[in-house]
Amino acid sequence: MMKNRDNRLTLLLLIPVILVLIAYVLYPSLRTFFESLQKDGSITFGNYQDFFTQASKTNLEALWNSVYISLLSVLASALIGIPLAFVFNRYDFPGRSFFSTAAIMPIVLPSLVGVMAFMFLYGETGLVPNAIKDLFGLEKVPFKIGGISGILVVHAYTMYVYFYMTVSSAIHKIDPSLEEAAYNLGASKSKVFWKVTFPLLTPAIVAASLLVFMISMASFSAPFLLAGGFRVLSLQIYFSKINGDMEIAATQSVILSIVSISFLLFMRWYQNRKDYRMASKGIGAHRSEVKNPFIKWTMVMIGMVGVIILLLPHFTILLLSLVPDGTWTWQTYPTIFNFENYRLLFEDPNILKPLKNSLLLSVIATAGNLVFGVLTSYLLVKRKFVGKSLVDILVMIPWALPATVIGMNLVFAFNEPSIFTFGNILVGTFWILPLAYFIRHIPLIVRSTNAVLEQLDDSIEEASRSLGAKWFYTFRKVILPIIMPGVLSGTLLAFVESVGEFPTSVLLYTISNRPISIEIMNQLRMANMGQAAAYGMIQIVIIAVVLFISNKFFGVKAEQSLS
Amino acid sequence: NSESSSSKPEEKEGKLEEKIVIYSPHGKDILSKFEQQFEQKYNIDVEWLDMGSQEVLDRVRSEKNNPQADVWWGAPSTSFDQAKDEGLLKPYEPKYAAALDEGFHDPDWHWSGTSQTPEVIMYNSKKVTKEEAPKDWDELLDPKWKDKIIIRYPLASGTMRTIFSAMIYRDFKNSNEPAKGYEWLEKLDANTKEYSANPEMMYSKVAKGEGVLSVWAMPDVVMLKENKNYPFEFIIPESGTPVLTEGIAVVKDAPHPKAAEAFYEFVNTPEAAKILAEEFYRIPTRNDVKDLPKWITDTEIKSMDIDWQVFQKESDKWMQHWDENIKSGDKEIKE
Amino acid sequence: MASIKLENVQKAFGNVIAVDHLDLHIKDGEFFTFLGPSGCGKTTTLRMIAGFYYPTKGLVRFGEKDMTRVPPEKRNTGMVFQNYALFPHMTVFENVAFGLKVRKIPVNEVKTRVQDVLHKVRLEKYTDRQVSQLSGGQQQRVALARALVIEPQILLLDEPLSNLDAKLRDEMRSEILRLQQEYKITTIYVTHDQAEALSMSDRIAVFNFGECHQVGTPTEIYNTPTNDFVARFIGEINLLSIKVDRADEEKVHVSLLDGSEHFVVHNHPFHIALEGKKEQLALSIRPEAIKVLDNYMKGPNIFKGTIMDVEFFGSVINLNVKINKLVLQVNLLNDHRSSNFKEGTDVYVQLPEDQIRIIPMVSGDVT
Amino acid sequence: MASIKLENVQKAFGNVIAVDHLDLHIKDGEFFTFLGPSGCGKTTTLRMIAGFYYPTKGLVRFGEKDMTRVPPEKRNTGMVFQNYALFPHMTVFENVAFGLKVRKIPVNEVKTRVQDVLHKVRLEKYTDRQVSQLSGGQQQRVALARALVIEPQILLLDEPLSNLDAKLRDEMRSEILRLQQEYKITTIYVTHDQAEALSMSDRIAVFNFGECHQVGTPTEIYNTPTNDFVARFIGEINLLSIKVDRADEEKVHVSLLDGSEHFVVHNHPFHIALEGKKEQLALSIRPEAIKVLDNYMKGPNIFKGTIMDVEFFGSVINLNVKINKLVLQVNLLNDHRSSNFKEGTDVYVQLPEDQIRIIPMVSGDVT
Ligand SMILES: Nc1ncnc2c1ncn2[C@@H]1O[C@H](COP(=O)(O)OP(=O)(O)OP(=O)(O)O)[C@@H](O)[C@H]1O
Ligand SMILES: Nc1ncnc2c1ncn2[C@@H]1O[C@H](COP(=O)(O)OP(=O)(O)OP(=O)(O)O)[C@@H](O)[C@H]1O
Ligand SMILES: [Mg+2]
Ligand SMILES: [Mg+2]
Repeated sequence: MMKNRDNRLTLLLLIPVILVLIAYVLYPSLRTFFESLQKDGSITFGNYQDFFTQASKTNLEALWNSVYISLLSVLASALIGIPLAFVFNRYDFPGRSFFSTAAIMPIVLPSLVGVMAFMFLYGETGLVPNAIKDLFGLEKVPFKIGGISGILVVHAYTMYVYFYMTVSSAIHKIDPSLEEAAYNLGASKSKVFWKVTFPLLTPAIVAASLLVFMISMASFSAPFLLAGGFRVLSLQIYFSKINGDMEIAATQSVILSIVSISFLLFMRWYQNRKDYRMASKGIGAHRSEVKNPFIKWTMVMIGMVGVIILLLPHFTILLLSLVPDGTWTWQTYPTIFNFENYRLLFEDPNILKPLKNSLLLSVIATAGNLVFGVLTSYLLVKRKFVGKSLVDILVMIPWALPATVIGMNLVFAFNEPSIFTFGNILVGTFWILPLAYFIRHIPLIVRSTNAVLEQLDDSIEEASRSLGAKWFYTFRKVILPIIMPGVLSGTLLAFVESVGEFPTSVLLYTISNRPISIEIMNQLRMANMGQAAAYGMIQIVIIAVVLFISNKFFGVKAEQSLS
Repeated sequence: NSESSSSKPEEKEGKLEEKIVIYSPHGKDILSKFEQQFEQKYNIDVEWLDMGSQEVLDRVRSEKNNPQADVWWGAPSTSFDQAKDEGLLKPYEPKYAAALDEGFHDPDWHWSGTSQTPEVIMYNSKKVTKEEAPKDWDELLDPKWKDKIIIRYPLASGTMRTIFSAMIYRDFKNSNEPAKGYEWLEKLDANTKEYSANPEMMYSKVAKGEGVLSVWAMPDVVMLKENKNYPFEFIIPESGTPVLTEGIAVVKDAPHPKAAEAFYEFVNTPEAAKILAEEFYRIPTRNDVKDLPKWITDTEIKSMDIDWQVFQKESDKWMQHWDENIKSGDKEIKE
Repeated sequence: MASIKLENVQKAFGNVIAVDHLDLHIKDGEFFTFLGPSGCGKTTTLRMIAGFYYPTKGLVRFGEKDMTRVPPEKRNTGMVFQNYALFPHMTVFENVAFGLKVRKIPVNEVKTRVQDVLHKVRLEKYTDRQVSQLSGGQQQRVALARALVIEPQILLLDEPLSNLDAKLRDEMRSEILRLQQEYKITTIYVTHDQAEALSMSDRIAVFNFGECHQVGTPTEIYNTPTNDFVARFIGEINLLSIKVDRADEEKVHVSLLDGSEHFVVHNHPFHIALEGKKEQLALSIRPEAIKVLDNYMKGPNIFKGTIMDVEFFGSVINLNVKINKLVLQVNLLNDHRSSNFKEGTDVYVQLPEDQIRIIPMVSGDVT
Repeated sequence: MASIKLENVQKAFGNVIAVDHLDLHIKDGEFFTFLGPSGCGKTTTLRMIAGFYYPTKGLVRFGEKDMTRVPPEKRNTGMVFQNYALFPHMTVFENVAFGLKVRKIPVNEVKTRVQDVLHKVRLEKYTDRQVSQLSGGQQQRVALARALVIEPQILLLDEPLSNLDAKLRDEMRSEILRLQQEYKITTIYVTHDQAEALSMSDRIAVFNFGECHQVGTPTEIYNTPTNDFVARFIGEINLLSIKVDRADEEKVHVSLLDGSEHFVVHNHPFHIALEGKKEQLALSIRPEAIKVLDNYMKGPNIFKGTIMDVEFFGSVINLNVKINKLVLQVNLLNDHRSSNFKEGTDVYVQLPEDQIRIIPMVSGDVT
């Protein structure tokens, strides 16, 4: 029931959101769709028919593989991310804040170098299997990753962070008296977790599942490097494109998006069956002091071991960066370590340019994301309007489409003047990259903000407004500070992802804005693994510094709103 | 800047622009070197973007309405042919036209060759002796190499596409039927342990002995061996090998056409070709380059006779067939 | 300006109708109370006045101005929410200061005004606490302070004192009243405490199932309820289903439905409420109006009975007296006589003619 | 087994001491009430018994068993939280059924028991609602039902009826009592409503500032408070600062501090509470114990005064009578006599000797 003024406010807020979505999401995506309808110069659904009736069934096989790998990735990421979020947010122990920051580190792994680090670690000739082999005098390496298991390991490793972060911020928002009530009714720890805490985290888990499912569907680097001949849809798209079959690539992209969006709709339906707003009377945030020391310390141990495993790839990159190129080719273990790679890098007077570019681009894009994402999320969660589902879908499209497709869309849409760019050609200019990052990461902030907003009791906003605060003031002073932890976690993710973004960057970067990931790629292409790793290290350090600073900031905020 | 460039005495064809943009997959080392030398000579600001050749094509295509690049330096001739067909290139006949053999340039001069890349069989010299190593393509099918061959995933690689297509083409040129070639590839697939997603993985795996054989482009193998200490050696197949021509082209509607032409000329002077050969292991296309390094003069390359037009027309179809019907998907899944 | 009119207001949630056919006129500066059982629509009505719900039908006016669709922040109302709705990320001070800061009051004044109101709600010591570190009653007082400090034109209080003890409630009550009278704030008060309602209000509206049964001053409501629901809801009452035997100018003679026990009532509108043609009638009398006689006396409405049980309520004791088949509740002061009343004792009770009221029965079989 | 002992318990939050020096022994099957002003530590104590807080010092025992560090789910207590703590993602039914499902009760029995208890709290119609769609009072009843349905050994009720109207509160009260007696559940009840506390409890503990001032049966607490804080907190009371003039075997003679107005009190522990050597003493008398005489009579403790104001509280009226410099509060039943009492009327009041109690003053300057 929304009429007049409130209606108008909703509309007012909705207009910019819709405009942005239409201009930068819908319009470019439609181009892909039209592309998919082209066949032999006429407009038909023939490509779709081919997709499903193709004799060799490769597309169907790829589709099926993508779906089940994505589902498994969601599962695996959840299994790592949720427990870690619990350990680090519910238990206090020495070094907790360090470990909880370290747990975000997988996200800072530069995508290509990261996957290669995995190969160096766990591949057939990798450090870990060989170390075990040599240590125990085995005949053959005990295990290695590759194929599906490899993809899954890498996905779980890089994507659990979505669970970790969204769940972390949602845990803080749960009124502890709800869990107390459950304990009081005689529920065991696991009952309380499964029947109360976990369901209350549904918005967060749904958000994370969506994000992970969609990136897995669209994931490129991991299947590309690890799968060899194993077919997944995102690779099919890439190869179709390489082969010059743009219409087929478009068709495959559309189908991939449809699958992802169906998942979105399913999750939305699932979540909307229940209500997750804490409607307790008063603020019941007494921290429960119930702690079992035994459980606590086992959890802590698991957490610490987990973090060490999580950081191994980073150490591998560090290791690679310290090994001069050409001294670790056929040897099982490297023998020479020095700073040669760094020296070579820093001899280049332009070394800092890509770093600066990346940071600048990410700041611009993330700032845009923050404003747009929070606004959109607020509309989606707290306002009623017609066509909400549509907005929700539009928001998720940039995540449902593979990054390269997004890049292509942008190229198609903006290599000619259009009203959305005020008559400018964007392709080939500086602004195309921030725009691309912005579009790519819309879903990230919207989703993570949704998760916390979903839990916010409406009467808080009402109280503020009845005290005379205008909507905007209320939003700034009341809603925003309360949901800030969730928003920040999304923002951080978006920022970090932007700094390392590769697939769209490679299509769109120009001389004036060449980002760091391109630089890494170029080093790799020249077989300068060491220098690529050194560059990767620089990227990791920069992101880590940003994370550290904001985690401090984030931690302080969180303390204030909770204790 | 404009005064200084006009003051250059050797400029006869009028004023050059003060800047030039180059798209090239040649890598930082080569590009920096030529940037430096070119800037010194012409006092023109050189900017380059270093990216894979497929990406250059994509990008030139996407910038069609608003070209950013002047020169596209480095890509197999097939890519240039494709770009030419899409109307992305501007014809330019260089002054050294006479020094190029027939096959080393586009008939309409949309591109011209700067170096030649023979494809070779490469092996791990720590694990395989020169005697053991296969001497020709067909020896790769020997069952003794089962699970010893690592191949760069062909769909995304110009080099690999060329090799695979050449294998089909061997029979196709007579029979006009790819069936025999497919059969050959099927047998190769049976011996292949893994398809690597990128060259780096392939290098690393062959070097560490996960596999011991591969097929690849000669200059890269030489470069790895000489500069990066990889335990690689190569063999040029006795029956002949496809030799790719790497070229250079001027982008259509380039913003700095004059400078582009200057650069075009500059990187294929005999001096430049010599530097490329000596420092970067590239075999020149010009027939008037003197004092080439020993490894070039010593190697005898038997070039396979290929009609690149047919190649370009058919290879997409062949590769698709390979992808959908020959490549065994379960191979890599097994642990 | 701050009179409030609700005109034929209805509010439905899906197919649940929370409020229906509501016509109310709350005068400027009035202290008006909503009274009614849990779930009868009090909060919903309040929220429509505050602007958080839009009525499904009908109009809300402040003065003559139609406010039905004006957003909450333009209504200048202060509200205490039933669930407090404190801002969890702010301290006590910041919570209370919020409304003042919105109004761009200078910092110094904010400070003194907040200190002032916190002193009034006895929270001066808790100024810098996070609200999550307060007890339930303390939180409720923060909510109250936050609404009072802005001295709004209209004050909407949804059970603002429910979690406070009697002493503090008294103090808060006087504070609210003082403020209300000093600034002539139109106040709507929701409470479930009748004593509170009766002692504070200028007028009271009694709700049930989303409908308003009676509006009137406390004495009107207490002494002349329009029907058995209101009578039962406010205070204790003895209700006996009766039929009218005969009526003359001065008296009405009634008896129980089975014809036993005769009663005489003054024939005066004050004692006979017959709205419309109601089938069922009841004789009503408050327990404290029934007299327990020390000795037997002759007269109308005097009956002999036996004490069934005695309940002790501090200053008052409560007897259940059985008269044949009837049981009457009788309240007495806990004074020197009270020790005489034990279970099983025989007593004489009198139902004074001028304390009885005949009213229609509207609720079915309320216990 | 379900007796509860708190032994010298203290609970500090940082440097805030919420509960201190607490020794309580709650007997098996007892209905025990915590009474005290807002913020005095009632909820904190309850939470220590439920196991949500560990005492900073001291022990909690159930029977003889030390439960101080036993986790809450092992304590078999049922608790109604002051803030309800309903599970937002469950319907009313699911909320109530939660405790039963945890106990692995068969589905059919769960169903009947939940229906049953929902009927008792009058929510049978709301079984499938989401809790966010309930009114405040309805939510509170869900919380109550959820705690009752598991029939725990120990029931902890933190202001479980604060948002209900008087009628419903009465019903819920009897329901709680019935259950408590039927299953001999040890019950601890926190309330701010003294009438409730007095009528329901076996024993009451009165708290202030984290300390327990008195433990006793309702009549003990009401009639023989140990100090002025308890006296003031429970019910209304007139307190006059006095000094003792002289005492003989039968009577004690006291007068106001300035020597004016003399009073005579029975010399009996029931009337004289002198714990320790307290400097300041007060004469206390309940307003309802003061008699307003129809005619002048001679006798001790009879004074002439003027009615200053009259307040109307439903069944009771409240007079403030000025006697020279003193003001006494007097409560009377609202009966036929009440119309005689108007502002300004002169009356004679008697403070019966056997209704006066002399107690020490412990609170500073409570209003
Ligand atoms: N987490 C906390 N940190 C600091 N102080 C606290 C905390 N919880 C409670 N207190 C303080 O401890 C005291 C006792 O609180 P408690 O909740 O037990 O009061 P209560 O008797 O239940 O009051 P009410 O009737 O208002 O609910 C209060 O003064 C309160 O401010
Ligand atoms: N969002 C909602 N959806 C559906 N029904 C609702 C909703 N909010 C309230 N109701 C129903 O409307 C009726 C009136 O609710 P309201 O909150 O106004 O009651 P109330 O008079 O304030 O009761 P209480 O004294 O218990 O707070 C109740 O029966 C309640 O269940
Ligand atoms: Mg309500
Ligand atoms: Mg409390």
